[in-house]
Amino acid sequence: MKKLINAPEAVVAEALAGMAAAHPGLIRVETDPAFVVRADAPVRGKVGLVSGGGSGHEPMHGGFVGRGMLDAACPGAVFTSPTPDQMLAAAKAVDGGAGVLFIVKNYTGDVMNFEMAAELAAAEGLTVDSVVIDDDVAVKDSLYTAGRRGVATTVLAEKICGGAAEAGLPLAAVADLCRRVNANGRSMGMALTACTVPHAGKPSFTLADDEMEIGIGIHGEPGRRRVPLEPADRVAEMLMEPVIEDLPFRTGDEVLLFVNGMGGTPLIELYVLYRKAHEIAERHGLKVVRNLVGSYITSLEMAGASITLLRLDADMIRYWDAPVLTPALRWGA
Amino acid sequence: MKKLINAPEAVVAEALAGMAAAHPGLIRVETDPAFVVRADAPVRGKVGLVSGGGSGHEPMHGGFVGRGMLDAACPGAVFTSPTPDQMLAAAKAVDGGAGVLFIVKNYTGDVMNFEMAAELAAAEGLTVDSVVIDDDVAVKDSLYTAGRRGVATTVLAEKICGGAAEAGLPLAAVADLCRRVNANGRSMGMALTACTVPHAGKPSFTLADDEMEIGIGIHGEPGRRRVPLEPADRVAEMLMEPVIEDLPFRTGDEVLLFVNGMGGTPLIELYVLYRKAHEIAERHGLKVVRNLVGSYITSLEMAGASITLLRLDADMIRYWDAPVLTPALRWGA
Amino acid sequence: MTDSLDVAALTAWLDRAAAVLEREKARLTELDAAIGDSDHGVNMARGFSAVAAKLAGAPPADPAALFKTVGMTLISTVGGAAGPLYGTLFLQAAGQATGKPALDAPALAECLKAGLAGIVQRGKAEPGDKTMVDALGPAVAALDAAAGASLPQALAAAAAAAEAGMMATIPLVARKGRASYLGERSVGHQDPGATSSFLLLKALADTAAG
Amino acid sequence: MTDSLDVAALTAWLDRAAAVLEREKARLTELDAAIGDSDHGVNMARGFSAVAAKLAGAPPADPAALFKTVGMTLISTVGGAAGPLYGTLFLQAAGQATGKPALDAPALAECLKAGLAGIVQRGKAEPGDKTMVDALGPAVAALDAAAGASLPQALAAAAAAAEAGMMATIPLVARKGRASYLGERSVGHQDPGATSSFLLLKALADTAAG
Ligand SMILES: Nc1ncnc2c1ncn2[C@@H]1O[C@H](COP(=O)(O)OP(=O)(O)O)[C@@H](O)[C@H]1O
Ligand SMILES: Nc1ncnc2c1ncn2[C@@H]1O[C@H](COP(=O)(O)OP(=O)(O)O)[C@@H](O)[C@H]1O
Ligand SMILES: [Mg+2]
Ligand SMILES: [Mg+2]
Ligand SMILES: [Mg+2]
Ligand SMILES: [Mg+2]
Repeated sequence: MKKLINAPEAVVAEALAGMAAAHPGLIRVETDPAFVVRADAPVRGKVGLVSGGGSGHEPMHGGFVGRGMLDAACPGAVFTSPTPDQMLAAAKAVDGGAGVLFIVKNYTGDVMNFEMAAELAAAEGLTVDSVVIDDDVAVKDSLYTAGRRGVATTVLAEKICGGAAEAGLPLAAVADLCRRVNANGRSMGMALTACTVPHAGKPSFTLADDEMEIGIGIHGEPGRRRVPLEPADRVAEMLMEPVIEDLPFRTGDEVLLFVNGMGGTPLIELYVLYRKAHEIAERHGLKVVRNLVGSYITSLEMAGASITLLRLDADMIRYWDAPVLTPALRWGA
Repeated sequence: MKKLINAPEAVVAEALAGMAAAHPGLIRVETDPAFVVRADAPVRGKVGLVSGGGSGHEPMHGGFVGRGMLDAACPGAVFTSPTPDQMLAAAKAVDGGAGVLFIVKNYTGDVMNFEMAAELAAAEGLTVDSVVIDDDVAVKDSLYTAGRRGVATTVLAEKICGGAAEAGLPLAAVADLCRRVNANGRSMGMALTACTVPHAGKPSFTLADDEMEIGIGIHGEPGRRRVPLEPADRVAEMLMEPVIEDLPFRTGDEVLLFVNGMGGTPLIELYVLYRKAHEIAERHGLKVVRNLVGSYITSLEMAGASITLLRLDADMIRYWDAPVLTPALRWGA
Repeated sequence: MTDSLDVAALTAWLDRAAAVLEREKARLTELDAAIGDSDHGVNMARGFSAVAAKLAGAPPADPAALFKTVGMTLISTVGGAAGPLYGTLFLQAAGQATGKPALDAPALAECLKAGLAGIVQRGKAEPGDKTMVDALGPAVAALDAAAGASLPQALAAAAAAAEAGMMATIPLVARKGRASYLGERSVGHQDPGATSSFLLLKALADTAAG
Repeated sequence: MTDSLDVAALTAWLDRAAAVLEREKARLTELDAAIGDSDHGVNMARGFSAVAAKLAGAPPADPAALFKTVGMTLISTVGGAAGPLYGTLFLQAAGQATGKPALDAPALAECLKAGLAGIVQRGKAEPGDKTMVDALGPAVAALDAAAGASLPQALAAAAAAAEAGMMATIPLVARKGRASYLGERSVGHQDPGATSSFLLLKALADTAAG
């Protein structure tokens, strides 16, 4: 295991300390329980947005805390959902009197912990709503399973809802917008290499030099199937087709196209992938009116990428474009 | 070699096409000869900033083209300096009547190609000045060698000079500021893994699981020495001490601390490293008044990091803070 | 040999469980690497070491208080799926233990039954979904069936049933938790949560056996 | 066997050089991987294949025009250190070739001498710095020394001298180009640029040999 860390058990706390040192104007980092919170929280009269999840997906979620995006993020251990006490403390810290929205990725652990936190928060008199993101088309949706995973649409939901909350929309409207983003966002990912959970000390799986995994999530888990390594253009097809078919996206749809790196894949490759993904979108008659290219929701040092399409409406565009001032996303401010 | 590419000879052109598709509002990509240029170039009355170098360092330089930073960037083949015809065409495309500044990283190839371009540009009546960046303390400076490499201070120079050019400073002042940035910036890098040049098809060197290279550049070349793998805090010391000693930085200096990822190292590790680097800076009495954490000047998919310290003056701070609107750096706009 | 477990005995169980989980951390992590995300071992070890520390720091007054402390501690230290589920188990068990200075076999059966019900309510897993429920369900049934037996015998039977249930997860297709994302590829792997459930019951049986 | 090289012969040389560099691409890249950045092979192959295409597309009128085309093409297609250096070599050679319909041994010697001087002026390398100068310098000297010999013999001597110079770079500490960053670690490796210089001269000698 080759990592720039000191000890597996110290990684999360030390990375948080690094964030705190690097972004004092934007965020504060609380340690007991641990959460990242806007430097100016709570913002009076504004809906508080709280997300969180296991660590190892940086910059998500802590890097998205700040004006125009999240009010707080709760980091768990690597790939481990955070706990209800973190979420409750974060909710209290950001409650400006307009209620709190939990944005939750659909993993059993995340869902249950946020549920418990919502129960505790309600018991303390806070108004809390929750939206679960489940956009990963690699997983067959079914009533009998845990359902689809929540992956890269989460980043888009956090930005768009952050813009809406900043604009003063009430909790119900922000939650509704969040559900709409989830309903219109679809993702699929792939890996060239596995990643190593610091505590585990060895890769979660192994791939031969001529293999790749299609349909991975963001936790170093194996994907739906292992296939021979293909050129980037073919990979773009393998990710885009199921995404487009699933919603389905249709001719004329205005979309945001998000090509995301898994942590170990450099930007030059993401742009090679974006080129083809954009071409495929246009071939299907989609209008790519917004996009995002970069490593925003990662799986430690995994090499690989995911592609997300979000069908946009006017609200989503407005709040996507709204100013944002966080460690990882910053524009107009 | 596991990469999201189609063919080694197509990588650069396809990544450029991806950039063009992703950022139509910010940049245009010319292909014959190849350069990335601000969508609104030339800007009348503004000094034109042109940089460039081999590809494989993304987002540098193409990702830094846009308002408040570069006017144009010339991409070479992977790790290969671009050619004078690219630089000349770029200079012509951005010349707004106030002259053009070439920001050149100190590599024999880059220096010679930019020299030739400057000669050609002068012959065509353009006013061109050049500044060579050579901030890598891993390389002993000497009159008898190629001298120090230009590495991460280049990113800071491009941002700061971009702000100055945007503010309307004349060529001589922008060039002077650029030389001041170079004179006050120092860097040192390390690698956990090698990278693979697409054409070469195999890693430039190999490191055992318990080894790292100290004093690497950004071209997948071996470093100054190979040493046993150390914890992140120790790595921070190994990079910070030579950087601090070299200038030397002194108690009370206001500095920008830049922790840069080499392409394959995830953000969580960069923050772990930043934490200690910041602590070391403070231990030396330096005031870290600005910082940057992320993968901005990379070496393909190499895992590793570099640390840069820049001693700031009031101008540097003003132009660092100025709005910037490029694919990779964006704030205040 | 005892007929019921008081606070001291239950604390001994949880100390033993903490030690066992620390020892088995790598194995649990490996099981989770195959069909999950490589954290079950470290999550459980972290949680139970926090439990042991908590109990040592402030010994609870009775089994109900002890279970409540255990449940709250697990919820705030384990995270992931296992934290809320095991936390719920102990909180529900606390309800059943209320007012009792020590727990005999029937009382323990009630506690475990309520705990399992809590897990099912939280997690919605059914038997055969390849989860901890597949180890805990048979253990509850075995405890019920061992009504006449001594406490150590009853708990040994419960642990044996949990072990069998754990083994029986190997051929299953996962339908809950992360392993469900793998679909058919989850077949052939033992469920990590069922394994930690067995280890907890085994530690309990071993504690009762003295 | 010829006494001088006209445009056709020089074109044949450059075609042969393009083929040789394509064939030796991997080896040059490997040499550059050891002490540089793994691109010398692909840079040279790309540049000379562009040269061959250019010459085929628009055959130049005389050796001077040919050298000028070669120099300009290399400068705009090779990049890196080798592009400007080899480009300069051919541009300087063009100056010496002006007015000559074909180049005999003394003329070729003048061309190469001027080319080398151009490289030294651009790159500031001295003999022993572990660069292409260490292959080209001995080749120029050998051409001078072979004043009385036939053209093929003179060029064979030049190629042999280049080869010896190339081999002699192995024990050197690099002081110019990327390899200089390695300091003492550059010892024991053959310089890629010296190697491509030898390959170019060998192709020239082979062409003259017929
Ligand atoms: N819905 C559920 N009901 C019961 N048990 C579950 C459920 N989901 C997961 N589990 C159990 O949790 C275990 C995984 O725990 P752990 O690895 O700690 O959490 P996570 O899956 O969040 O990483 C699985 O092996 C399984 O036994
Ligand atoms: N200053 C110099 N003078 C002469 N030759 C040089 C000089 N610097 C480098 N070279 C030659 O260039 C070769 C490397 O060329 P290449 O790999 O194409 O360029 P780069 O070093 O820019 O990647 C070296 O092996 C050396 O022979
Ligand atoms: Mg987990
Ligand atoms: Mg090069
Ligand atoms: Mg797990
Ligand atoms: Mg090279």
